[in-house]
Amino acid sequence: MSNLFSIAFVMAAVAAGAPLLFGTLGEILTEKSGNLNLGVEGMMYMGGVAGLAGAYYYEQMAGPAASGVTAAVIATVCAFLCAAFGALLYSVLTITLRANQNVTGLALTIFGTGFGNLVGEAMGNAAGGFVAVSQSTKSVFNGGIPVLQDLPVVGKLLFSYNYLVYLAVLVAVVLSLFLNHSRLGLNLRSVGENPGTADAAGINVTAYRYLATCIGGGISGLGGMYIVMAQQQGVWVHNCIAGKGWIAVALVIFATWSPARALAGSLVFGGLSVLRLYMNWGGNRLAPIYDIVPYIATVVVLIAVSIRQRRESQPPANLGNAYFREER
Amino acid sequence: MSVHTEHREPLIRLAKRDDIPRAQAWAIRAAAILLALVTGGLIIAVLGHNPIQVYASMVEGSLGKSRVLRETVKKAIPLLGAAVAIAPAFKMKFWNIGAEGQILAGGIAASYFALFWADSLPRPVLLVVMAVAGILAGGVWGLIPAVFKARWGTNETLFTLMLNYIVLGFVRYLQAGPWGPDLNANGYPKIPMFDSAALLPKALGVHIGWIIVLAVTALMFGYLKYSKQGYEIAVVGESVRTAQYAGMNVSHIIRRTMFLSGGIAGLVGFLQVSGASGTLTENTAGGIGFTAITVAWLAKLNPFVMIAIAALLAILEKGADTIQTLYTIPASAADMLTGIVLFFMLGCEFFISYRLIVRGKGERTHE
Amino acid sequence: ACGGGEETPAPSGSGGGETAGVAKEELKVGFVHIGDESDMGYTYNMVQGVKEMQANLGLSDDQIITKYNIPENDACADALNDLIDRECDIIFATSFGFGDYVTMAARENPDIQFCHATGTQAHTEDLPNLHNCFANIYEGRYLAGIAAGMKAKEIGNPKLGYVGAYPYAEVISGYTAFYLGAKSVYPEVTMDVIYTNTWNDASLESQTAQALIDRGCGVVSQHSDSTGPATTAEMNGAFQVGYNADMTEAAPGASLLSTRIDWGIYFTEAVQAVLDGKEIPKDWSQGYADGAVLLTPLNEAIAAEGTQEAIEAAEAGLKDGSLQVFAGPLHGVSYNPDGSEKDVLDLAEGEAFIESDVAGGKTSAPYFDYIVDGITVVSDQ
Amino acid sequence: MDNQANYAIELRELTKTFGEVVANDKVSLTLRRGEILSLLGENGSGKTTLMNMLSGIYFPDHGSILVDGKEVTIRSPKDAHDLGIGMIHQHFKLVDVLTAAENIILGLKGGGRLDRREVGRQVKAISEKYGFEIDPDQKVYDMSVSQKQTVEIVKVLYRGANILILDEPTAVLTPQETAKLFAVLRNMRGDGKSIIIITHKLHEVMAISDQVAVLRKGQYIGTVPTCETNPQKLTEMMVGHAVSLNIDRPKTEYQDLRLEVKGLNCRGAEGVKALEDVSFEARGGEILGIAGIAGSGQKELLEAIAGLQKVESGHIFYYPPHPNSEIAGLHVPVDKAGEELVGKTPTQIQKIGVSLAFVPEDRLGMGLVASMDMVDNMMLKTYRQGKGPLVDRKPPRELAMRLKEELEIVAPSISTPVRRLSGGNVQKVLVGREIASSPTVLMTAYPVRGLDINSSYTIYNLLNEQKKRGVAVILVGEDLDVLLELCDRILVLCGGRVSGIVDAEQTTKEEVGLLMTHLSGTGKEGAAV
Ligand SMILES: Nc1ncnc2c1ncn2[C@@H]1O[C@H](COP(=O)(O)OP(=O)(O)OP(=O)(O)O)[C@@H](O)[C@H]1O
Ligand SMILES: Nc1ncnc2c1ncn2[C@@H]1O[C@H](COP(=O)(O)OP(=O)(O)OP(=O)(O)O)[C@@H](O)[C@H]1O
Ligand SMILES: [Mg+2]
Ligand SMILES: [Mg+2]
Repeated sequence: MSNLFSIAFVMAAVAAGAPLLFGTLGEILTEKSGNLNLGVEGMMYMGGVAGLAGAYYYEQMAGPAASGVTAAVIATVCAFLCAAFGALLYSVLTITLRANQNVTGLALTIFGTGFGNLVGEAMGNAAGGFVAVSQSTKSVFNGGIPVLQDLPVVGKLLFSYNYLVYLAVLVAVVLSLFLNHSRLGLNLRSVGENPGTADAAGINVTAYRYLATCIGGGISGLGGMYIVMAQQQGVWVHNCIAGKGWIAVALVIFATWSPARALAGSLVFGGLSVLRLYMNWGGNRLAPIYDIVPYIATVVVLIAVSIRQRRESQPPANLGNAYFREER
Repeated sequence: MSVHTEHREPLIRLAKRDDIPRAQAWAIRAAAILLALVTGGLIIAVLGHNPIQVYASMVEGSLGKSRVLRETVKKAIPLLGAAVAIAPAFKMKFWNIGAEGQILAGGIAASYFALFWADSLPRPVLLVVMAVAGILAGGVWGLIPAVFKARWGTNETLFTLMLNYIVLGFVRYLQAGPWGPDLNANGYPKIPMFDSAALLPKALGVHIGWIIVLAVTALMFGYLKYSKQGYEIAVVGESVRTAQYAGMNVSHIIRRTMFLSGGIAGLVGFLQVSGASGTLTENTAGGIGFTAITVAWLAKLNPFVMIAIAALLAILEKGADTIQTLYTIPASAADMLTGIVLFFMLGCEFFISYRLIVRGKGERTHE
Repeated sequence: ACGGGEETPAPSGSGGGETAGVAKEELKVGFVHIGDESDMGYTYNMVQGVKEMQANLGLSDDQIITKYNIPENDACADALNDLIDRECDIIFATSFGFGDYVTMAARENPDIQFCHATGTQAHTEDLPNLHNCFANIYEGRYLAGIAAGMKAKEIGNPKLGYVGAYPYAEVISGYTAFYLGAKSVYPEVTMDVIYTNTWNDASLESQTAQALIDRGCGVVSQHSDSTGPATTAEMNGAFQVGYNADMTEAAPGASLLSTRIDWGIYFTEAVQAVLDGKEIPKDWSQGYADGAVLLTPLNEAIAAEGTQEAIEAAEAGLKDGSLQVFAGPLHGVSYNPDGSEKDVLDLAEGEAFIESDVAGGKTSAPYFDYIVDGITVVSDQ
Repeated sequence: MDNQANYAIELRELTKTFGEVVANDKVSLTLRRGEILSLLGENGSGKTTLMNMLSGIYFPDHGSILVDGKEVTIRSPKDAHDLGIGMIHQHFKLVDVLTAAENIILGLKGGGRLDRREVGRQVKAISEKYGFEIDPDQKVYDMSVSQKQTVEIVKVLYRGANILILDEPTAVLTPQETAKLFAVLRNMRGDGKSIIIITHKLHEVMAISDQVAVLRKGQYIGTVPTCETNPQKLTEMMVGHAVSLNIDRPKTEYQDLRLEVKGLNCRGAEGVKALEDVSFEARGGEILGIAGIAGSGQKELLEAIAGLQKVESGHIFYYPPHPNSEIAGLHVPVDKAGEELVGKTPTQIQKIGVSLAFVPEDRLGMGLVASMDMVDNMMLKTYRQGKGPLVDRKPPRELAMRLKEELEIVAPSISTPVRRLSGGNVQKVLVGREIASSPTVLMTAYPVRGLDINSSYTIYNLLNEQKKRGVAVILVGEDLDVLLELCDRILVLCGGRVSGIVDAEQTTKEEVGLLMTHLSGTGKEGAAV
């Protein structure tokens, strides 16, 4: 029994951690370029609602011929593009128009939250109730890897998740390789560390920042789509992101800007967020205290990192600053 | 090796403007707000309403009557207070995005006295104790990241952000547990209303928080501009090394300033619980700490300009309530509208600081 | 007719007593909601009731003024003031936390009727124009519990799960009724309850449902609005009973049925009373027999055989009064928030706890807050 | 066209303005292949701006650039790279958290994968060719200034640059390091590369360059072959009129003991021993020079005296000025002769009259607040004066106006942010302020770093005036010629220890140079304990 519980707990932790992982990976990519985009929450809303809209309207158009896999692909692409559009707004304001990054990020969160809820609600109204996707689409966001998931123990533990979980892991691995073992990644890091230097080295700072921020935003948006399509199974629920974007921002710090550590960190944060549902310590009275554990953990890491002063685990040196070549 | 002769120069170049006439700067800002309203108007039109009518209702609903005006003022009070609280920290380049949490911390401390000491203290004493408790608690909540920043350079943006959620969780804990249901019938998670002795008196129909906040605003203006401490804050903000060289105790200044910043936010928390809602709720801060950052920033940290910006955002918010009621435009549309207005206001500052030079049309000041 | 304090005739809809009423064309009705329709739950259900009332009485759209998304703080007072300013004759406020502000407004505006759902202050404050209302949703829960019990029996899993919001009487009363309904058709059932400690967090509701299913629950229900538990159940091959909205569209493979309050009945009655210059009951509480509590259509495709019949039998009992939801033998304990025991309930066979009879039959809001045998509040073990 | 092809670079009437400032006014200039050209000019004369247009940092308003006889458009640093132009900026353009090799290949194409080993090999090859010492895997944050500069140069060479631009590369180097750099530059010239070097040190100009081009106030004055000119002539070209290049060493009446440092020990950042058993005296009415290779403890010594640096052990005694001297009784009187400064706060020390005009590498980073105007900068150390919580801006305003006039500070007004002033004027503001505090001890470090010759002399004169008033002047310098001419005595630091105190009139450059490295074998290690 306890064994079953622990497998179930790990699975719940993975499921809770996956949307955070997308949010975090996107934000890591963004921050590596020197942009501190606090609009993750907003972009997750945009990604979530666009993913649902993509799948739903595809099904409406295709009718009974609609394929779940196609719907999932369309949802993924739509979520990515819409959230990337949010990031593009942020980029235009902060990179081209040099607006303050903190403030712009907050504005993006306000905007994205409004956008997500408005569109989600409008879709529901148009459908006369819930927007719900077909069973075949749901099963894509629900199913694990055929055959492998039926293996004893490891099957459930490793192979029973939906494709987005594996996509998130893949993004983490690719991002890690990109940042640490590719020339483009090196260039990107230098843009975030010291844009003046990158510029003088012939790197197009603006292009890198735009691309990293928009792609990062798109990746974050997939986290929103995960919540809508996998967690809520294709139903728009008002205010469904409910602060996950902010936890993702916290997780970036917890992972000290490393995609590999973000992988582990999302599992920890995911686990913490469902912990009290599985291990009943301290009674319901302490539930709100459980909920703040991830934030406390983040603070602890933040302090530890600053005390240890390891150069490699510091935030990108130019995080939060606009760059203008002729400025001095 | 390629030779670049295709283009004489980039299509658009930028040049920094030194000084732009004030009137022109305000004209740009006005144009930006207008554009934001036009963009928002498109959304309103898509939702099937007449934008002009909707905007008129927003103004009407936020300023049109003395009662709504009072309510708008009530919304502006914490916004202005929190923006003023943030100002010294931002001036010091200490990116305190934790006003939200500091407001709540102040609210909690003030509530403690309102809930448990209302019987045993005379009203004026009670209110003063609540205010002081709010200031101290907010100050301490602001002091924590400052201590770490001063000692180890711990990133304060992220630290203060995290502290917001920690204190919010604590409010939930209080409301569902120790301060909540046992004082309240039925177990509903809500902290009871304060005794009337713990409520702030009103002046001109609005709780006297507005007077307090205006006074704090004026004091903050003077503090930043004319006081020795204000000067120290500016120097530390510019260069820590310079401050050290000038013999300033930088760690102390960072701590002192954040205590002040958090303390004012805590005072706002007190005003919220004692003046506005008469109790502590999860919504006591309700995003005010975040919105105040926009207020402070758009005002370029000038406390007096913050009055105008806070008023504008309060009008927007109150107006949004009104149109929800009148046209059943959902709250989410109002959020979008606010986002758009902020986008345009943030973006327009660029055109105040820089001018664009289109290829072949280079302005030449010296020939 | 109690509480008619004011004897002086008032021009329109004055508190208590019979008056001249209000001309239909001049009537204005105000609502203060904690959310908006998009929650697809509590407020959505309320708005359905508003529409029903509007249709029943033939009111035009601009006679109904609604404040959405009002938090439980001074914003509520502002919202009420706005409705008062717009000359509403009757104002409904729909969340418990609005109580203090409603009472204040009622005191200051004796000419306007205030109706507060789930509240408890009407009988403590004794203002002629302050009214409380709530339907006996526990009856609906009981019937829904029957559907759950039948399904549990069919799949041979006696363990039920319940996603609770807070340890609040309305919630406890609801899940106990649900449990008792299930037990009435499948005596072996037990039930695990996990609280989310929030009214609306879709992810947490899904995760809580998942945790319950991981604990072995085969049928789950909820005191929360989102479809999260429904879709989670569907994902896991489990089953679900919903609240406030028909969720079969969202999770056709799991959602058996939902129960909801038909607010249209009360809204119509109260507004009609204002039109007629009649008195609004101080504490309005109606149940299944009155049609104030409804079940959404049973999802025949997945429901256990005989479910409809079992529900109908119980319905008949509720209607003719032969069936009581909280009937003995029943043993339970209620707790203070600090975990200490507050009270013990020990009903013998033939005894019953009548929800709306507590406090001298004056209260509409649920009071039942005992954790009865067979129910486990997981986090408080 | 053919004859022009001799030129690696030809600039025609380049003009660049920043707002009101015409940084370059129709500058035309040529650089031959395989030659080293020195670019000379006063501060703010537009040298950096001109070079920045070549390297793609700025875009010209007017004019054209020809590379190898062909007209080109340089819109970005990348364009410049593609044309074989590499610039080593005054402020290093390196990413701290990356290694040398990573910095070198930054922004280059060459496969998606980052093959660190292959890059390391190529870097080694270049280093060997020109005689650099470089560890490709060392992180930049672990490097000394000259190592960083080496990385910059290798970076440019790795990119195949044929034309190198170095903006004040020697400002932060020791004489030894400078000599090494020049050897490398000569190697490169031998390899056919063309080089432009900016430096304010005329002896370096004479030593390294083939030609010297001079700018004055944004305008091109002319180019002369180095062999046909001398420092005096160059200075006149720069300034526009004759200048005396002799430094006074006035004799003073009183030479009383002012500071006595005894057995001072300090640890610098990262706990490394920075000062070891340092003892010396400083007298009123003299200029005590402090020489030493960079990082020998100069900074820590001055900061220890000013109360900014924690002292491990030892004493610093302060003696008030001679009662007959001009500056007697100006400051808070000390209780007893021999007041201990160790343990006092910087503010207390300032009150006694010990003033530190520290002019670090980054001039605006410590002594002044860049975004504030002259008025607010004047009160940096005195703002605490006066009762009450408010600052009194009247005295600083008056002081700012006085200084602007007396020191001929070129600034639109005293309310212009000092960031907008040119380097020389910034320096005048800083030193002027310190002098205005009527110090009894005036400490300055590198006061003329990056200053043109004219501004430098203004500063020297200011120091001499203080000396004549009876102030004890302590001057940390890097230019030995200047120290020898200006100072009365020179204290030489080596690895945190005093390796000698010599009479400036009696000693030679060689002797001081030897003392500077005297302990380098044993002393360095001792200091690192
Ligand atoms: N980015 C800029 N913005 C505004 N003005 C500038 C900028 N860069 C240079 N200037 C102006 O151009 C003039 C020339 O500056 P530049 O840095 O080229 O001088 P310089 O010859 O390199 O001086 P120094 O010898 O001190 O290095 C300055 O007086 C300054 O006013
Ligand atoms: N942001 C700015 N706006 C306008 N002018 C500026 C700005 N920054 C610098 N300048 C101008 O740049 C000129 C030179 O500045 P800079 O700091 O390069 O001095 P410098 O003489 O080059 O010093 P150094 O010799 O140390 O290089 C100043 O005259 C100033 O007017
Ligand atoms: Mg220069
Ligand atoms: Mg310069």
